[in-house]
Amino acid sequence: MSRALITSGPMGSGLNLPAVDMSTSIASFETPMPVFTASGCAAAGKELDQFFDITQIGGIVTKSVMLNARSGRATPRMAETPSGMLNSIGLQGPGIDAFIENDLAWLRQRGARTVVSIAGGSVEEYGKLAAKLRNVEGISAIEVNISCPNVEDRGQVFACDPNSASQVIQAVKRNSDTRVPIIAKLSPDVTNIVTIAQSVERAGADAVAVINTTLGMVINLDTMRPALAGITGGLSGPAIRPMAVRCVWQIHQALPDLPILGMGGIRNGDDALQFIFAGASAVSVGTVTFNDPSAPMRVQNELEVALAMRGFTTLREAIGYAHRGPDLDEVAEEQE
Amino acid sequence: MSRALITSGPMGSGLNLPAVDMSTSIASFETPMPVFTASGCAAAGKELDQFFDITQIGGIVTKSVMLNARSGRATPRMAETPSGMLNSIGLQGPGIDAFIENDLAWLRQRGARTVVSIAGGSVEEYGKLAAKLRNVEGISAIEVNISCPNVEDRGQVFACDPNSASQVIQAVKRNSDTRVPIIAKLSPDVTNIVTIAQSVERAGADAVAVINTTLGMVINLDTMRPALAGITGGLSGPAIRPMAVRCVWQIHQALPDLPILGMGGIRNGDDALQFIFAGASAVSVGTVTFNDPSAPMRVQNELEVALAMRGFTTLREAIGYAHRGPDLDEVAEEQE
Amino acid sequence: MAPLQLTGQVLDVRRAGMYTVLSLTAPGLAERTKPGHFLNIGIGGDESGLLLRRSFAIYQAQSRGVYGGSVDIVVGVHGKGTQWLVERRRHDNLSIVGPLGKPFTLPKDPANCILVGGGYGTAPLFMLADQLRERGCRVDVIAGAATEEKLFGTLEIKRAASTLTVTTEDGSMGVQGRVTDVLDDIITKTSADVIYACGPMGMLAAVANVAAARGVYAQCSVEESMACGIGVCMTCVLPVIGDDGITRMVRSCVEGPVFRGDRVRWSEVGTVPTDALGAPTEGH
Amino acid sequence: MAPLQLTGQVLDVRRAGMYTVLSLTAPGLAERTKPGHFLNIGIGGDESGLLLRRSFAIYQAQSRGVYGGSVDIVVGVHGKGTQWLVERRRHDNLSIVGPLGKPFTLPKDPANCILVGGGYGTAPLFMLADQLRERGCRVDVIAGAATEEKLFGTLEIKRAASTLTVTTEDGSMGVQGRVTDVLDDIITKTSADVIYACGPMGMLAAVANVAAARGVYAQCSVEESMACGIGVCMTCVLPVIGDDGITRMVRSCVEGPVFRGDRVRWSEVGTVPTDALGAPTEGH
Ligand SMILES: Cc1cc2nc3c(=O)[nH]c(=O)nc-3n(C[C@H](O)[C@H](O)[C@H](O)COP(=O)(O)OP(=O)(O)OC[C@H]3O[C@@H](n4cnc5c(N)ncnc54)[C@H](O)[C@@H]3O)c2cc1C
Ligand SMILES: Cc1cc2nc3c(=O)[nH]c(=O)nc-3n(C[C@H](O)[C@H](O)[C@H](O)COP(=O)(O)OP(=O)(O)OC[C@H]3O[C@@H](n4cnc5c(N)ncnc54)[C@H](O)[C@@H]3O)c2cc1C
Ligand SMILES: Cc1cc2nc3c(=O)[nH]c(=O)nc-3n(C[C@H](O)[C@H](O)[C@H](O)COP(=O)(O)O)c2cc1C
Ligand SMILES: Cc1cc2nc3c(=O)[nH]c(=O)nc-3n(C[C@H](O)[C@H](O)[C@H](O)COP(=O)(O)O)c2cc1C
Ligand code: FES
Ligand code: FES
Repeated sequence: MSRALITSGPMGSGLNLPAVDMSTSIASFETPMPVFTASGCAAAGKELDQFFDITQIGGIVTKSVMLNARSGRATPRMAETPSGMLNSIGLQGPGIDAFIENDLAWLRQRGARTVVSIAGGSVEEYGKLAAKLRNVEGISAIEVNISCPNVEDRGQVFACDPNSASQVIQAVKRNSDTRVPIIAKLSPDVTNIVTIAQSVERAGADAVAVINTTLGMVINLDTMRPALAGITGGLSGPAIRPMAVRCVWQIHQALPDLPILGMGGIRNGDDALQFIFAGASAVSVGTVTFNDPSAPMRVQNELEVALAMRGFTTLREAIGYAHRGPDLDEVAEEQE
Repeated sequence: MSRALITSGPMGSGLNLPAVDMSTSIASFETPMPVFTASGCAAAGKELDQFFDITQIGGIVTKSVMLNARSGRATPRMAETPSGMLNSIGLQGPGIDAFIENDLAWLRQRGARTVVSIAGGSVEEYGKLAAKLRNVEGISAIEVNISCPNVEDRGQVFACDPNSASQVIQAVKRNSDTRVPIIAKLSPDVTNIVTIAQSVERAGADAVAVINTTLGMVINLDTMRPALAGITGGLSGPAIRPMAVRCVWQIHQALPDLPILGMGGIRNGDDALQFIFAGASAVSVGTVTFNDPSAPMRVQNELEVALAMRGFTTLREAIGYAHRGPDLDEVAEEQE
Repeated sequence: MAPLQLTGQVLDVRRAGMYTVLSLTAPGLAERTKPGHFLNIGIGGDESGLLLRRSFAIYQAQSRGVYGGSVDIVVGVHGKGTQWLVERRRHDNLSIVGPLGKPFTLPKDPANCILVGGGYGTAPLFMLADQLRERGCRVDVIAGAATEEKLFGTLEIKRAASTLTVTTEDGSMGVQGRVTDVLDDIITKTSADVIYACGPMGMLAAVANVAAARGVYAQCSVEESMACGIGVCMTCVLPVIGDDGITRMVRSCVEGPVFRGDRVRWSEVGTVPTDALGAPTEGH
Repeated sequence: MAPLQLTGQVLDVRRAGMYTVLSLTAPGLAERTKPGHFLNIGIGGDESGLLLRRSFAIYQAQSRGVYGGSVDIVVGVHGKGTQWLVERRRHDNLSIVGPLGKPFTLPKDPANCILVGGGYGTAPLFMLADQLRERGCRVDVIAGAATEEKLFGTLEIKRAASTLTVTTEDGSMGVQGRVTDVLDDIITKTSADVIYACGPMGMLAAVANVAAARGVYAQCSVEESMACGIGVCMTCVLPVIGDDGITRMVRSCVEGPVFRGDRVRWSEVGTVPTDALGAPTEGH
């Protein structure tokens, strides 16, 4: 790689920096831009389109949709926590048919790249969902949410067991268009996330999305009971970023050819760059969107400046850069 | 429980509140006060004694000590993260003999209740450590750190495998004074923490300490490599509090008779009360001590006020209170 | 019109009883504001551990003036975020998103309106009262709270109202009791056509019940915990009956906060009614 | 004497080139301060996402005066915490812990002393220079930085020094080069007995080397990342040779930040030397 290191300082404000080729790919899905929304943090894109042009970012990852309409859980569904939040939405949504008819149609017409996230209560449901999407136009990739800790049936966290995880991926693969890459979304709540990544890769996943929320809980000190109606909820936001970067690093280390969509607490371009350096090919911005509705666009712009300041001319060169061997000058130093 | 609910407000400032009996126990260890330091966040008490009287809190949990002196890891050993930090100390310490001779002797002479934390690289080492402590005076309990993700040998995270975890506890039990309770300190980095709690209980643990740090990582954007010399580190502080409360809740739910020493991001009395309501019998204050060197004392005082304001006259009544069945008025409401 | 995201400057901070009124520059926002809109404010800057914005009803909106547009909000200290907010000083910057939500619907023809505010819930009723009177409506106001100090703006709102009735639960001001203790009478006296209400959930439920019993059309502005305020997170839902008669868990930030009183299933707020669309079925 | 934990008020904020000098009330702290002590400041209040305190050398300490004791620190903006700090205004409160660390050791008898400061590393040298002169020592100062703007206090420190030599790497002020380019000469000219140094690790290593080569006793104040600053966390260690000749990983916050130049294993800072006490053995 040839790079002229532009150090930060007075000119580090983004002025006069060369443009960076931000294109990247998640398996066969080629995208000109690397920053996506995160499932469940952008609905189906329409609301965010009021704050920035959603066709200018990598794309919209839609809220995980199930086969049938779902009311979700009772409220309270959220609690704020230090540098993060808990949620327990319970996958509220219109069901796949209404989703295709309304949300997906709108996204297609709007010209936004779309990653459809699906969630099921059984291997069969995942298969059916994939089949429903089979001949639908305008889907860049399918993200398979096998890790949501919020589903009503607590036994069913597919992402926590290598076998169930791979069964789901197989069912989705079998039933979906081979040209549409399948991204398995993993949970950090496992003893060894690499094992899960390996098993979904073997089952046919073309990429992984890392990480979903981690299970947490808050006690409401007025009611002296759990703050969420769902008792536990998913922890997200900057609080979990170090955990997410670690998961991306571990998976990229073990499976350097498996594309990773990285996420977890990304707040700015520097945060996004950590994920890229750790091995992510693209990133999603989730919870921070609640703080800043234009966050995905802003993060993408900041990421470009951050790359340019470090002399990168393409995003692709930066993917996994933190895993490189010792730099030449470091080697020289050691030999002294 | 008879309690007169004193609501917060002008008099919620701690004025005119009745004193609360703060005594509690961790298995056979009876303590008049429920707030402890956390291992690795208080050295062996001497430095904090400059900021508050360490005999006034529950006690000091000392930095995990190994059989031999250990240099720990190279620096950088820490990175700040949103509402938390990563550390990768690598269990630097003087070794058990020097620890007993100097640190423990000082603590005994100072009159502080002391929980000795031990860590080993093998089951055998744990056994030897327990044996070394066998006839030493002034030990209120032994905390067995089976969950530190920072040990040099990465394969050896005992806490992540029910078998290794119980082997360690058995070795410690076999070699230690039966009057000194054994607290197994668990890692949250497992698929199911209840399984681990069950296995250490079966192996003879008298209590569990929940939670140790969770594995995280930060990339330094100047060097474009991991920020810590140890690559990954343990994430601690308020960021992980919801995860910690969830672990305490799950274990207390499954094993209501197993005493829990709760910790993870406790910053104030309200935070401590969350742990107590979730099922902890006592709590440790760790990382926040770096922000506020008198935090353990302050948290204990605030916890007493928080209990009194809610009408509790003893801490013991509050342990696990969030698990109670519906209140009478709620039942009435539902029947309407 | 789409909400704006902007940085506003604190123009003025003044105490009003228990509350703090903040005036903020907000170019473009005032022009878009209708009575019942709210805005979202970021707490504590980029390194704050408090990630979520806090929501406040827009109390006043001045689209002209030296500052090229400003808005006022009324803040009651509840927890850490509102505490931080009332500590702001003149010239501090605040991150603002708004106007948000569906505002109150105004009657096309002159009508007799009762405005009911609980606590700081009177805040959005000022602009509403003004606009109703501009349309030739009669406006009667009821302001209620637990105690006198928790009332907001009772002196000022008098000007825009034909009558003002104050209720406090402890009798420290006005009639001792709740707003619903006087509502029935005032409906009769004023031959009310519409009731507008803003305040705690319990009050809204009670008002909606009285309105229903009397056959008066009611609009209630609810307050649910919101993570995003812009419709993307699904945390702020409550069970609402649609035009088709089907109950859905509906986002109060974009489909509310103002709802028709007879459409919200008040007694089931906080639950998912078993007949709601997509409600968990037995054995699931 | 034990460090204090207290809330100080910002008395004054003034720019000094690239740096910001903060004066803080700190009753009791000034009296305890010796040259080389540092203090720790909390960033952003109870809800801040920045949990760790930031460390600053004590630049001035006034034990008397209208405010019953105050201290000054010199802040260079490095990241988020220092940025927040320089945005403070008069009357803001700050949480302070100090004085911390082992200060410089002063010679018992009058001696010829060279004080070397890199960048804001001159800050703790002001008090040191004053106290050395009170003891009849000769004080010569070398202040170095990459460029003129990164120097601190060169005008003021002249007063306390027999000579001041400035070096900048870009030649924008004084001699072009590094402090060690002039040190050797000044040792000769002043027949120096002791060198005191504070600045970046690389500079300290170079100064310690020159001092060792010339047989001059050196004390260096190091700057390591610190989580606690009070000796309880073990994050701030570096390899230091003890009186017994054994190298240990030593806490720079309580056993430093001032170390004897010949005791720190400068080239191995950031590593654990294989002969350090308890260093990992082969195959472990
Ligand atoms: C549409 C709408 C309009 C509002 N208008 C006003 C107003 O005009 N004046 C006023 O003083 N308050 C108003 N509130 C309530 C105000 O938003 C809360 O008091 C505030 O969010 C509490 O934040 P906190 O940090 O002080 O409390 P905390 O309890 O520390 O907040 C923790 C979290 O819970 C949320 N939360 C807590 N209480 C409420 C609540 N009552 N409503 C919504 N979210 C809550 C917070 O937003 C935050 O995310 C309004 C709320 C909504 C939804
Ligand atoms: C004993 C001592 C004395 C110091 N004296 C001064 C002084 O007089 N004036 C001055 O401007 N600075 C001084 N520093 C450095 C100052 O502490 C750092 O610049 C500051 O901590 C950086 O914080 P930040 O939030 O701006 O940077 P960030 O990079 O955002 O900080 C992230 C974390 O790394 C730590 N960190 C980063 N850089 C340093 C560093 N150089 N040294 C220690 N910790 C660091 C921070 O404390 C924080 O925990 C001193 C440091 C030490 C240890
Ligand atoms: C309110 C909320 C709802 C979410 N819903 C989903 C979901 O439906 N499907 C999914 O795969 N992830 C869901 N997530 C997880 C996010 O997509 C993301 O993986 C996680 O929050 C970490 O990223 P963040 O910290 O940037 O939010 C949700 C997160 C939040 C906060
Ligand atoms: C710097 C540091 C060192 C630690 N060292 C140890 C240790 O030696 N043994 C141990 O069991 N836990 C250790 N811990 C974990 C804490 O005891 C505690 O379990 C964890 O940090 C969560 O609590 P907290 O968020 O209050 O810090 C350490 C934590 C930190 C931050
Ligand atoms: S608050 Fe997010 S959808 Fe309403
Ligand atoms: S900074 Fe914690 S021991 Fe030195």
